[in-house]
Amino acid sequence: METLFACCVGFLSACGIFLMLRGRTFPVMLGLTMLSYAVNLFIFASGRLTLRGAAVLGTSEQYADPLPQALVLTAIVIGFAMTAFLVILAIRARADLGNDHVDGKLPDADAVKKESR
Amino acid sequence: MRFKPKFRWLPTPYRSVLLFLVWLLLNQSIEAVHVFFGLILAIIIPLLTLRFRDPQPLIERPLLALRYILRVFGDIVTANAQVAVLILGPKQRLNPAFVKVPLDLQHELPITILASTVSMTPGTVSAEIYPSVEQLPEGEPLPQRWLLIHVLNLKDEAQLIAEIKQRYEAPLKEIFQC
Amino acid sequence: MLNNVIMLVFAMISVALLLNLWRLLRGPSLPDRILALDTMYINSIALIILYGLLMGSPLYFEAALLIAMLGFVSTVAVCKFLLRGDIIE
Amino acid sequence: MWHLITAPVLLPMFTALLIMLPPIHYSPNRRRWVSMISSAIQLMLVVLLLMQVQQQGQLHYAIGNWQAPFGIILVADTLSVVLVCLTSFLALGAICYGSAGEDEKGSFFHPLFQFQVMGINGAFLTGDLFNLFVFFEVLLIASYALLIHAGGKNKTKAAVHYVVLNLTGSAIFLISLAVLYGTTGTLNIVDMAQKVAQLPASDLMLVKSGALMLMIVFALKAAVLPLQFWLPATYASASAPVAALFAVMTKIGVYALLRVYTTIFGNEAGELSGIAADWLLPAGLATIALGAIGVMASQDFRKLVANLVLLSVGTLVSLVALQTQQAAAAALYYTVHSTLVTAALFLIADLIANQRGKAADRLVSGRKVVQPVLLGMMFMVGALSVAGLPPLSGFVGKVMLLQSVTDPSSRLWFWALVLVSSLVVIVGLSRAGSTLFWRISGTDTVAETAKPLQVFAVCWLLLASPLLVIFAGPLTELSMQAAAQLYDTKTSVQLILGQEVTP
Amino acid sequence: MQNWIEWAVAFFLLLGGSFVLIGSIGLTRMPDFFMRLHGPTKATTLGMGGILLGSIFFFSLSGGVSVHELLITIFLLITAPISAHMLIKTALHHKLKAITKTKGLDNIAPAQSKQHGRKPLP
Amino acid sequence: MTLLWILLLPLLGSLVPVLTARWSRSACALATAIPPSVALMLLLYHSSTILDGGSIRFFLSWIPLLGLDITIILDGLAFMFGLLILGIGLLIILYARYYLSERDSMPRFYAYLMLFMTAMLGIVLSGNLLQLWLFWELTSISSFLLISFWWHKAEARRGARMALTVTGAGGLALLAAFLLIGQVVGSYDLQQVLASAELIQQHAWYPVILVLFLLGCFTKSAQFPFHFWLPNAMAAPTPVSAYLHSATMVKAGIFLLARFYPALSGTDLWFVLVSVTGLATLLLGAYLALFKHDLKGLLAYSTISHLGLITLLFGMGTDLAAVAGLFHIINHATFKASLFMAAGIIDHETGSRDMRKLNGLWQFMPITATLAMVAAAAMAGVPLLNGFLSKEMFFAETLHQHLLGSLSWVVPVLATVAAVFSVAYSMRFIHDVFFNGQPKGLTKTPHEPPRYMRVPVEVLVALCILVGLFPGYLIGDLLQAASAAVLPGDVPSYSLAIWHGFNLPLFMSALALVGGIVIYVNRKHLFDFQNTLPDVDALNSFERSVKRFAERCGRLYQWLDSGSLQRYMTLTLLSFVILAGLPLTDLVTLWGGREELPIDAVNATGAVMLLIAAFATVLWHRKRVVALLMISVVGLMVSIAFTRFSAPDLALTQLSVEVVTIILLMLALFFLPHKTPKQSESSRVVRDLSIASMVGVIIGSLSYALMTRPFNTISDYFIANAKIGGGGTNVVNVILVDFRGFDTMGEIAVLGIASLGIFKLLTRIPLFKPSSDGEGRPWALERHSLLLSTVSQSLLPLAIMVSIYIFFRGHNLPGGGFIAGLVTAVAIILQYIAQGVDWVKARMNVEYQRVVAVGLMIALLTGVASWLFNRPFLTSWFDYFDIPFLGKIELASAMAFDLGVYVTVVGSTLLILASLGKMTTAHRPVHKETI
Ligand code: NA
Ligand code: NA
Repeated sequence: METLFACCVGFLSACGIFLMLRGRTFPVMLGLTMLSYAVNLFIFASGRLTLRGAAVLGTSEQYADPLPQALVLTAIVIGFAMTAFLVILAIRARADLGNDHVDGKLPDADAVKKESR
Repeated sequence: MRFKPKFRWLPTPYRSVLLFLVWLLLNQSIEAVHVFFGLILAIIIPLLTLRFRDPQPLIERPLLALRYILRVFGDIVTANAQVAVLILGPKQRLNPAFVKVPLDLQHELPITILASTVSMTPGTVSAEIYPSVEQLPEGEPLPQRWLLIHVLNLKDEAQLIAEIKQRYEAPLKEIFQC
Repeated sequence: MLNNVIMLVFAMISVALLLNLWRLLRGPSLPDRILALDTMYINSIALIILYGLLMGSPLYFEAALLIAMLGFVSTVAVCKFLLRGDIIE
Repeated sequence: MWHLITAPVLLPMFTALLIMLPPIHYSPNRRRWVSMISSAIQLMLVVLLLMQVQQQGQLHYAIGNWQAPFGIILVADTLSVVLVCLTSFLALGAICYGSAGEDEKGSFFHPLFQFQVMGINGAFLTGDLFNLFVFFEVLLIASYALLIHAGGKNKTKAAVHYVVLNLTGSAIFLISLAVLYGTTGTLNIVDMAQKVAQLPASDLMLVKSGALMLMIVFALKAAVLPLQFWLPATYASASAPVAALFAVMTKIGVYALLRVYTTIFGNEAGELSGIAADWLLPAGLATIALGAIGVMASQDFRKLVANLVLLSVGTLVSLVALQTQQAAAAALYYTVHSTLVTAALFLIADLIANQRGKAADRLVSGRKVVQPVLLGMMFMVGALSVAGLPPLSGFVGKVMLLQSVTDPSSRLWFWALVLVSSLVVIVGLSRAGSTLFWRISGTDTVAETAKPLQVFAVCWLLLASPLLVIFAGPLTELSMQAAAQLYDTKTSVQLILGQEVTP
Repeated sequence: MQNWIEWAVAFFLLLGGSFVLIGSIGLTRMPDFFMRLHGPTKATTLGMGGILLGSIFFFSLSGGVSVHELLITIFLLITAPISAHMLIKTALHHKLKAITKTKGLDNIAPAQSKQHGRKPLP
Repeated sequence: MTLLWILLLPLLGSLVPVLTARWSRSACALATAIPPSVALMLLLYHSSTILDGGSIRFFLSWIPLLGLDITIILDGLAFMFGLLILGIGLLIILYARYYLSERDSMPRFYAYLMLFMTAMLGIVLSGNLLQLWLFWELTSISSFLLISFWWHKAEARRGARMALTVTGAGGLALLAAFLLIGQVVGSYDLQQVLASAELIQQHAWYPVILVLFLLGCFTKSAQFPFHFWLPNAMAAPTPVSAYLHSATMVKAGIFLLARFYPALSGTDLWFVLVSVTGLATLLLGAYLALFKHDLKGLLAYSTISHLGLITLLFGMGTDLAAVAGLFHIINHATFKASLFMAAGIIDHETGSRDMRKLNGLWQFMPITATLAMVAAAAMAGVPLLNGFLSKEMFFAETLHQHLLGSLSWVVPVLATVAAVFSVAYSMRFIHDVFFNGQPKGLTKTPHEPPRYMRVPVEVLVALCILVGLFPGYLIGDLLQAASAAVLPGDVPSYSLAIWHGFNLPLFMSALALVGGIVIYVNRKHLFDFQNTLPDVDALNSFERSVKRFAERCGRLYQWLDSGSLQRYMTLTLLSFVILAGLPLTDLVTLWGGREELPIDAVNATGAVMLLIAAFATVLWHRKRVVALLMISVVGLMVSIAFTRFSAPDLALTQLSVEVVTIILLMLALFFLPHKTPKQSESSRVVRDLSIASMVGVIIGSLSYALMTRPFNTISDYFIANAKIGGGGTNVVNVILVDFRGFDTMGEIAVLGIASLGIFKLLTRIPLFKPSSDGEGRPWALERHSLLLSTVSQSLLPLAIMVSIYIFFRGHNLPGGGFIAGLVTAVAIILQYIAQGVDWVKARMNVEYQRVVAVGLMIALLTGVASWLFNRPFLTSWFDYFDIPFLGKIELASAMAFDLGVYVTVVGSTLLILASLGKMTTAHRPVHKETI
């Protein structure tokens, strides 16, 4: 199971990173979201995987490590706040700069033909 | 048809009952604490959210409503079997159709219940209610409204319309007295 | 016996989820994909309830309830987006 | 009195919230005064805290009464408290400057500013790695919001880069924290230091991987080559008081590097001691070079100052990489000096830009400034200080840091780079100054003179420079003491973890 | 008693599972969007009801009461038609093609042009 | 203490002109002159001690850690220089009073001048290396200010910058040298350093130290090849040239040579470096001086030449040479300062310094001409004047050196050649200006200067003559004392007589005089020859090279910092790959010994779905809506994974956040293009793919390695104490609100701040609303669906009920304030979606930023409340209460904290979504909406 889990985490990170390396804001946001999924899973896994062991006292004999879960919760919330900010920033950038390229200007080859919208 | 609530502190009694039951369901308990808090919440929450509720006709015939619900449940179960057969059966036998059903109901809540019922019962899904009266100037008479439905396997259009009107719309008119 | 039944139902739900995924990937239209996603949400409720049964724990109920609520909202939001572009207007 | 250590975190937060609520939020003046007064109070409290630390030695405070390593603790040692003092001092100046009108060019200036101070102070004081992450995020999100204060295309553009890079950094931060937690099973810095020292061999490389990842994060925050790209545009486009406050932000990265690679991966970390140095030293030196190049290359004054920040970061990171007590002491003194003076220069740049009409702070001939004597003197003081020329604080810092490098091979590079870059800074600043003040074209037009609050703010920051020189004796002693405390991991362990360590 | 409940659990679970599966099969199999919609909307909802009932019985096996699954059922019953409605609206708006033998296609057009004498707001 | 005052008085004196700026010019000048006069008197007060060969020391601890203490030493050398600095300084103050015009800011000039005087005194009086360096740099700075005094002239600005650059560079070299010396000797105390000659000279660093040290000296003293800044510093007002560039600052380098003579000299390296540099400078300066048409240019090159001479003297390494060097320092200061002042007078009264225009001034200003001619004669080394004496000594020393081995005879020859040119340019100064026909094209009619303007010149010229006539009587003791300070051993016997009999030096002097006259008379040929050489304009080439350097830097910087985020990201990620990846390569196996859990089919299905959906997101990322749906699946699967692996709280949170994020992204998509244009070249895609996969592999491997390792964690403590210490059974929640409540407070602060930032971002945003979707389809006309509005209205109370339930159970079961807050927020957002902003606003006109503040405040105050019980911040409290009929109820402070979380989350989420939603409505935020 651990192998599978690790593969998923690795693959998600790779996908996230690939998207974050794109030139437009929207894929970057997608990539960031994906990367935070990967990161959250990663933190979570740092407490090792446990089946049938929710960290609620009295429900089982062996509990999953609660601390990484708490950390992930914090990370999720912070990630959400950051993503939200980035999303609105992207809108702002599009409005201010006229395009949705991360650098605020279209690369030369593309600058000739106008934005589709 | 009645819009005005009987008690100011209990503007939507059925909603309160529902909320009370929901609270007990959530807590899966009928201990005193939960009953107590359930009662309080069942009163407070409707008051809090009252402003978020457009005036709707109130249920005048609760028993009839209960019967309606049970009937719909029954219909759902029986009809789902039919749909299952349709889905699993040969596709060529299906005769899909768009059918428009004239509506006698005028108010939003009853229409919504009707449309939902139609969607949940076999072979039909509510697509549109038209024309939209959203921007209708005040005082202007409501036009005839239609419910557009998609039917998975239409046998007889007239019969279907009749069944919907008689089996679902009529009781709703009774319940809300409109 | 019950365990076997649960496993069987698990299998059914899994197949259903894969079918949903297939439709999601296949499309062809956006509403098709949204429908597939919506169905996937509902099917995962089933999945979570089954987990709860398997572990004999009612702790997962809220997750199921939340999926039901939030799945609905997200479906509605996407539809609204396709209809009007502006979700909140 | 023992809650004093929480004041640098809680007071700014409280102030921020107070400003957002009635009855304070109604008028700009109320918001300003509450913000300024609170900052002044904060400064007084942190000075008290410093005195407390001087008297009692390293302090720690268990939040929620949960003792380390289980709960989060705040740790006040000389190093962290001096940096908190620095932040408070700087913040007061920047807030005063902002209160002269800049604050009304967008919403929530004061609350965001206070939140950022809260984040910075928290990052300095926390003794817990994950909590450090949280405070990093607090200060980052506040900085994102402050960066776009008053709007403008350049800000938006800079913000996109800044935000995306930092978000990547945060992701890496989390991964490295997870790795460190997954191997050591703890998050408390001191506890982790202990655990790292007793690590089983099979975990060594994992921890090393995590530790080096952490270095990326801090290096990104500190803006070390090749992770510095966000800095020039960000600092140059931010509005003046914000840029001034940002001057301390890079130092948090440096501080974190210093803290983590001395306490956790320091001399007692066994196999893993000093893992960062090999990477940090070349990176720091290269950053110095890049900063110097940037100073020459800058087309406008604010960019130039931003590059000066880069240069100071390079210097500091190189010092951190040396991993000696002397270097740490020099780094502390230099941090205080460089932060205040670059902050002041950002404000001065703004004053100059306001008075030069269209030319603003671009290094081309332009209108004559309205207050040449005042601004000229401010510029002169700032420039001398930042260039490390006597008699201002830069020279003490420079001498101290040059002296602190004793390892022959690093000395050659370090000295060469520091000295050459000093020369480049002298050349660059003399060019900039003579262009800004002396190359005049166009007619005199009435421009706004600097407002009293602005002048006060700049003087407040600049005043620090001569004071740092006059009291250089005790202050260098203080730095030395801070460094000694930092390197004394054993005492920290004893103080924080007590005798018993295992739960 | 115990045995009886076990059988009930098994029955409901299997029933539910089957309906869920059938709903998804419908989603996969049907030739156009409008027909695909029927499966998930109804069969899946019912299937969920089955599984939830199974769950209720299951937990009563161990002596406890677990009725809150009912809530999910109620919730789905309320929301599923609305989701379906929104989806079909979207499909109509996107002018998705129904298979050719669909009757009453001309009923769509009037439903789509729903102005009522006044210009719509932007 | 008086020593300190000698330093402090001029420093305070720099304030005097500023304070007396409103007084008359004379009064201001007089007031300014008072502090240096007092200082001079204080200096003279010590003359007896010093001239008797003693020294005085003052010590004040300053920065002991750096070895930088205030140490002042007054010995013969310092005394001599102090006299020069203060004495000539006073004359300059007087001179400048008349030189500066009404337009010039006299207070500013005097202030700078006094500052410079302080710096210069600081150098000569320093008894500590670092302190010496401090004042050294101060001279550079104050000279920058003085050279650029007329900043409106481009050449003044440039000349000043050039001087600053060159001397600044030298200063840094000097600092390095001093620091090295300090580390070798172990102290920065001058006396200790001077006493450690052997230690220094035998140290491996000696060559480095010496080179760096000499760089400092030579740049300051304008030695070849750093001489070029000095002529360009002539853009300064003439008093500055007279003071800084002849008498004092340029002598600072020489002073250092003298000061460190005991410690550094005596080695071959010293001889070679110093004397060769001096010789080259001597020749070059003398030669070039002849060709300058600018009066001050001539003097500048002459100064260079004389500085070279002195350097050469110190380089020779004999004691007598050093004495001669010291003697020439005094002499040069007197005649060169007077010459500069004379040149200033000429400039002042004729409006020109161009010797091609200046002719026959004798008839207009005979007194000035006489003075200038005497001084020039001293410069030429005419007997009976002071210049002659030191030059004689110089010639004598050139004959006694063995610098170049068997070729050592070249040195006296070259010295004579230089002397020839020296005579020639002195001749030119006399003849070309005061005779040689009539002035050409002057704007003014020349006349004598104001009476007192000439006084300083008169004083100095008188000194030239008196010293020339009675050297031993006038200067003997001083020279003796200074020499004693410089020379390590005893001062050799020498005689300061005018007449030493007929000897080779005398012959060389005579040769120089005759040769100089010959050359001057035949200068035409030499000028023609010189004109054929390319003209090197140091100023412009310096400017150009600085500019070119700046441009190169600019290009390099541009190249490095291309402004492309993708590149920055690539670099960041590459650092990650290298730093995080390298240690992993040392790992033999990733597996850490812990047995893996078995894989079951359902998990496999989930994983496959996750992977496929992630892949699909990447594959279709350019169709944005589709990608959004795909990523929803990923999020859903992640939540299910959390459920599967016993983390219900995570699943709940992930789900709620996921939905809000999707809504947010959809809101955003309205304002963004719906499709990403295809743009990336395949090479970039390949590059990105490889980076991404490397990162993925590293993260995956790390994750695997972690999961398969056993470890001990502090978590056991949390499980053990959650109930007894935190009062809750849901350990995760107890960690969140209690054990690590501080994190949570930070986390909600982040959320709150983010919402404020978003609000900020949306104010004054220039909006555009697309009228159709990505395929060009116009938007549907119906705004709100009847069914949706009706149902959403009835869902609201239900959702609130559910969120209250989730809130309260959080402490003991999965749930809590955060999730409850999101559920509430989503329910309200549903109202926005279903019925629009107007509808909601009419029913709930809340400013969400206030809600955020209230929420955070609740959390904060809950934490602070524990102070009342003398407990640390955020200490939790809980208890169980027995209430009649209801039974046992738990109350906990954690609930209040969680309430803060709840309120903050609701407020933030709504602020974010509703602000964005409002953008397209009549309620969109306008600029005025602050705070
Ligand atoms: Na002439
Ligand atoms: Na002439």
